[in-house]
Amino acid sequence: MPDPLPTVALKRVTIVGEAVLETRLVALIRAAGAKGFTRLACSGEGSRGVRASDWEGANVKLETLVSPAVADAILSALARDYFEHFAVVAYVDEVHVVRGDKYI
Amino acid sequence: MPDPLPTVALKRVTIVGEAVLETRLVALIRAAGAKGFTRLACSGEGSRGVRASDWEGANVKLETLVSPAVADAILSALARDYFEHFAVVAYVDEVHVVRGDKYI
Amino acid sequence: MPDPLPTVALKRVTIVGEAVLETRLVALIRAAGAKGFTRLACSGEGSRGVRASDWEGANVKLETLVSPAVADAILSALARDYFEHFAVVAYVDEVHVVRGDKYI
Amino acid sequence: MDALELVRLNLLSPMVLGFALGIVAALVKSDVKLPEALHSGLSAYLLLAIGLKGGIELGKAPLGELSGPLIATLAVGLTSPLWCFATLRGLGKLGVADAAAIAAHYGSVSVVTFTACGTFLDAAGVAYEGFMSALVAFLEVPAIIVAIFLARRTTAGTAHWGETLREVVFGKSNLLLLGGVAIGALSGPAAEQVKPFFVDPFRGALTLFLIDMGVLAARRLGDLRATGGFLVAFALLMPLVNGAIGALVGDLAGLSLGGTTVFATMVASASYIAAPVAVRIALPEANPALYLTSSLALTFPFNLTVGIPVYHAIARWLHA
Amino acid sequence: MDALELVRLNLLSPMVLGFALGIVAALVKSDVKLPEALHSGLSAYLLLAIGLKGGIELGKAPLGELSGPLIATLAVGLTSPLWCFATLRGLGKLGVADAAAIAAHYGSVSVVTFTACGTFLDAAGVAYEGFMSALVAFLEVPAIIVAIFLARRTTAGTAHWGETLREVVFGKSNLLLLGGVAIGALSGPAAEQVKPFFVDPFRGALTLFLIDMGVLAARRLGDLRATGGFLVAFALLMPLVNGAIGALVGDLAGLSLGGTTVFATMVASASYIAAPVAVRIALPEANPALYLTSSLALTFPFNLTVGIPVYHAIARWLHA
Amino acid sequence: MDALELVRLNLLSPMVLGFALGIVAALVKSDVKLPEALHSGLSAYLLLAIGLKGGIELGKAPLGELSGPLIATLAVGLTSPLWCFATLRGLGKLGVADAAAIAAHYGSVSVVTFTACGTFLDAAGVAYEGFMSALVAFLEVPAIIVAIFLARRTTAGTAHWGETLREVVFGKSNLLLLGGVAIGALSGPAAEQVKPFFVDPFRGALTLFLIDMGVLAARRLGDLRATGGFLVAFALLMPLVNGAIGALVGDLAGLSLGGTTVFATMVASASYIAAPVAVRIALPEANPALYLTSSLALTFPFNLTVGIPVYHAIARWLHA
Ligand SMILES: Nc1ncnc2c1ncn2[C@@H]1O[C@H](COP(=O)(O)O)[C@@H](O)[C@H]1O
Ligand SMILES: Nc1ncnc2c1ncn2[C@@H]1O[C@H](COP(=O)(O)O)[C@@H](O)[C@H]1O
Ligand SMILES: Nc1ncnc2c1ncn2[C@@H]1O[C@H](COP(=O)(O)O)[C@@H](O)[C@H]1O
Ligand code: NA
Ligand code: NA
Ligand code: NA
Repeated sequence: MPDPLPTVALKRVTIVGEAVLETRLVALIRAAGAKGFTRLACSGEGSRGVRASDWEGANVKLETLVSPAVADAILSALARDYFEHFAVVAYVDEVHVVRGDKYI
Repeated sequence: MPDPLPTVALKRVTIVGEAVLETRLVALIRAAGAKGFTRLACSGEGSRGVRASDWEGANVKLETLVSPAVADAILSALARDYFEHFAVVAYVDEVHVVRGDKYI
Repeated sequence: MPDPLPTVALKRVTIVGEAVLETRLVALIRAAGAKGFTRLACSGEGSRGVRASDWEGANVKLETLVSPAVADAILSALARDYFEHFAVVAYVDEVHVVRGDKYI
Repeated sequence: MDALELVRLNLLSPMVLGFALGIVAALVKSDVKLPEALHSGLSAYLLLAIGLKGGIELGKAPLGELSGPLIATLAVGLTSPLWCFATLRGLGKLGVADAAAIAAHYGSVSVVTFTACGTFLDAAGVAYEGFMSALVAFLEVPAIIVAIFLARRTTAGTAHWGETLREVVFGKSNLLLLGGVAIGALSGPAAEQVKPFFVDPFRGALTLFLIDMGVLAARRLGDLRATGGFLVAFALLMPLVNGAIGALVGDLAGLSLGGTTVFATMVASASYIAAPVAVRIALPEANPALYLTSSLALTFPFNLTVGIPVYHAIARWLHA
Repeated sequence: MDALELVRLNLLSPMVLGFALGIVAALVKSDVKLPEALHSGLSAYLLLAIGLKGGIELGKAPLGELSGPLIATLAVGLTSPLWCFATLRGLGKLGVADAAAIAAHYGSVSVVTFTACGTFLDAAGVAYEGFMSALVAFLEVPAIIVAIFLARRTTAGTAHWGETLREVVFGKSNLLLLGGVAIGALSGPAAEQVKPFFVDPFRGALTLFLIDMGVLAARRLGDLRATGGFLVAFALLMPLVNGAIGALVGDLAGLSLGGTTVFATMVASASYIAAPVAVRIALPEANPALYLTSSLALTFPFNLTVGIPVYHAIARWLHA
Repeated sequence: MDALELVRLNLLSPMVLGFALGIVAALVKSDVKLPEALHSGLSAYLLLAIGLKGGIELGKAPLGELSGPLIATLAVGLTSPLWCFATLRGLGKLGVADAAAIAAHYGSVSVVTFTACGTFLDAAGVAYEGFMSALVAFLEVPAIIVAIFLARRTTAGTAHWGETLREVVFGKSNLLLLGGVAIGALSGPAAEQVKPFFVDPFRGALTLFLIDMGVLAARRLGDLRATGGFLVAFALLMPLVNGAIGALVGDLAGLSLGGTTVFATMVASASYIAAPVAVRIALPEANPALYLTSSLALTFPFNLTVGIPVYHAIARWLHA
């Protein structure tokens, strides 16, 4: 078996929000300094349960691998612009990324 | 840079199961005390590899942010009702959720 | 409340890559010793941003629950065959799996 | 054809029956909802097809004939959100954001209701101006802009006007509608080539779409409790007021009996495709449960079943 | 037309060739599978269209003509799971759950096989009662209920009967089929409006769908090893038995030559849309590899290629 | 019909207008892109339909008539990547992998461009050999193989030849095209049954697809900077060279005026469905921005608007 590959511990920020916000959330992530992101279509239910339009595609899930500082910047921007009026969930965990230095 | 946002450590329970079970799994999660969930369409292969019906949409992935007690309740209910006969995978990890108190 | 279910700590390897690679990545995972995997359609942007073909379905996300040794084997094989020329992101974290011994 | 026969004709059309099937399916919790991708594709198809049909006729119509209806459309589009807003604020005591959001929906237009009206008239054998669907695009947009402006006037506006405008004008539904008009008008006789796709199967595709709309409408019914009595009354009476005004204006603008019916229906209908998206972004503090439930779960079925024959009756009375 | 010519006609129809294309594609590992959303949408379209055609004819048929075939349908639907179950238990030595699960599939009906039979008869120029597709809905449901009851009688039942019943009756496929029947029957001549969508392109859409079915069937072929020799024999012989019984009963019920052929095909066919979902939930201890492989990978292609002409031959012999 | 009229006819066809609509939509950042699943389903439909039409005609054509065009197709498919590769290496100074990748695209064929040409000729009232679409499949594959071979000859090959070959030949687009040909040729007169699905609505479906292609092409425009001046020139001039050669060879092979135009268009067009997938896997070190941008964002619109009428003019000149 080969030597284990070196990995870098990074923050993974996950945002689940209304699909109408997609373009804006992506812009927010980029502005906060993220180098990339992965986007998944999803749906869900929460305490609020209101959607702008059922046929705009329910929810979107964005995942981005970033440094701790960028993670904070993303969450702060989210809190400022979206948490009051929009159905947005955001959380952070840590993952070990191969070639992780590419993403910071 | 702004102060880091306060986050709450919560359990994220992930369930991957046959799509025919979707309504039932959602009901189970709700009954166990979860406040919300996110649903993703997916497919997969495992050791068993039997599906009720290929055109019922393969698998479904449910993710729910909950307290440790609710996480245990979900897993126990799953074990009781589904693990014997159905293709269901379930696991738990911890994530740091913004406005996390909303979900417990 | 029932006793918490015993869980097994396993590695979850996540690979996000170009959809044209799907069959090959699945074969790689299998060859490295994974017992199963879950596949999600996704899209994304990164530093590179080149896709073989927009209508081949953007990206694919593969998640597999494995032992640490198999996780290393997967990452090494990825690094050898795909990291140079393809848009592939891979990372590892730890999750607590119910009936986890099934997957190792 | 007498009035009752017309109502029967409308209620037992495949489209209305399809809508009913969707409602029934949702009520018995049967999952007949089309996959997201198909709903969205079908919606794009319908918008394009409606535009295309309008565009083909537009290409044939003398420009002079158009000016009257076009002015009427813009006039109604710019003013109807005002009287809706006033009613919602004055009688309904709703907050500014909610009132403006609802006014945007009722000032704008429901493309599917419009289409159902055309199908109704075809079945009843009543002719109408072919260019009407080109007018839909001109009624869809202004009301949304006016209503958002009404709210922003009074609330602390972080809204970027340019962006809002861009989003409404270049929104998916408007662009497909206008794009269809352009393709139809420019391609002239060559448009015949695409009729077996965009024209012949149109009503069947609409029937399928309406099954899905029925499911969505039924799902909203649960929110009726949150809506409150006033809004239920508003959602069922405002269309009649707007329809009567629309019939009057359409008649004055020189439209035929059929054209007047279509115009009245357009004015009476409430948007649930373009408006919700624009409003969600521009007026996030408005409660979607209010504007979606009233337009989709109440006004839409009301117009589909009762409204259209009523507006036709009004138009006939005006033309008599 | 002689027998060989009929077989040739069937094998070289675009639908059967489409199915073959799907199998070939899967065998050479070419990914021609339609996206999930399209498969499901196409399936909804086919069910609605079949129902609609049946409904239009139902609206025209005198009720008296219907009673015989309807009784025959219910009779077969209630009894055929019994003899299938007995065979599987007695000869095949299968467990209760597996035997009941398979009996549910063979007692129920394959909508696509039914449709392929109609297409075959059209091509052969043989008329059949237009209301047959309305009967499909009545054959689809009872068998599943009976079979599940057979299993629950003996196994420790945590099954909620009400829920199981609700799910089968209001299942997607049944609801769309019945919904189509209702729309067709109620809308009367107005149904003409939707024919360019639901009737004219139907066979082409079915061809596309069958390519997909071919892929799915071929993927199941790998499970044949798990199936065992008895089940392979069952999957190829039971349809012949059921088809012969169906032809006899259909003939007795007063159906025409074409109607008898269709009825025989219905009885001979095995469900792979409604039954698997219901059985998976109600009899989770049954092995899906057994019931899916036999119905989808064996019986379906068998009926599609060989079965239909054979049932037609039996019907002709009975009518001679 | 004079040349200008033909250009106008082409530019104002619903298909080209649809493509323009897609470009406009992308430029104003309106999200009219079809969902992934629909794009892929529509693409499968078009490939099948094209094959089917070709197959129906193939079934009627005497084999002797076919041999000339078939040999011509194979000859061009095997040699055109060579001269493209030489140009890209010699004049463009591109690396081996990039040059081979681009040569694979320009040697292969764009099914949509091919189809647009057929539509153009139909509108212009010019007949062409019906079996042409069967030839598309034979032009699509060889060029890709030859080009990959060119690269592998010189670079350290970890390529598995068998696998590459299998993937190109059994690739989705090739299999659907050939499958359609087979279904059309084998089912003979029974193919009539599926024409209301595969033939009549074809051009409308193509119009919808081209809106989507417009969006995709416009998105690639941003990559033009990376492409460099030489590749822009190549993408606009090479089609003219290839088109002229194609016209000459098609004429020599005994094709009619219309058939020569179609053949020239096939040779002039560049693949963006089959080739990118094969090349991405077999030549991963080639830069997708180069081959995708040139074939999709430059050559495709060029051929669609200017190229087709030009190739027709050349064909007319040769046939005069
Ligand atoms: N407890 C939770 N766990 C996972 N996802 C959630 C949870 N609550 C909300 N969500 C997701 O966030 C979206 C909006 O939630 P809400 O703002 O509560 O309506 C839902 O549609 C879900 O996709
Ligand atoms: N080791 C694994 N890692 C990730 N997902 C898995 C794994 N094993 C099974 N799954 C998922 O669980 C589903 C059912 O697995 P099984 O019960 O083993 O057939 C599969 O279709 C996969 O989506
Ligand atoms: N920082 C990131 N976080 C999450 N996903 C990423 C990130 N960077 C790249 N990706 C994903 O990896 C794919 C390829 O990235 P790249 O190789 O940088 O073009 C993208 O399309 C994304 O789906
Ligand atoms: Na209105
Ligand atoms: Na049966
Ligand atoms: Na070419």
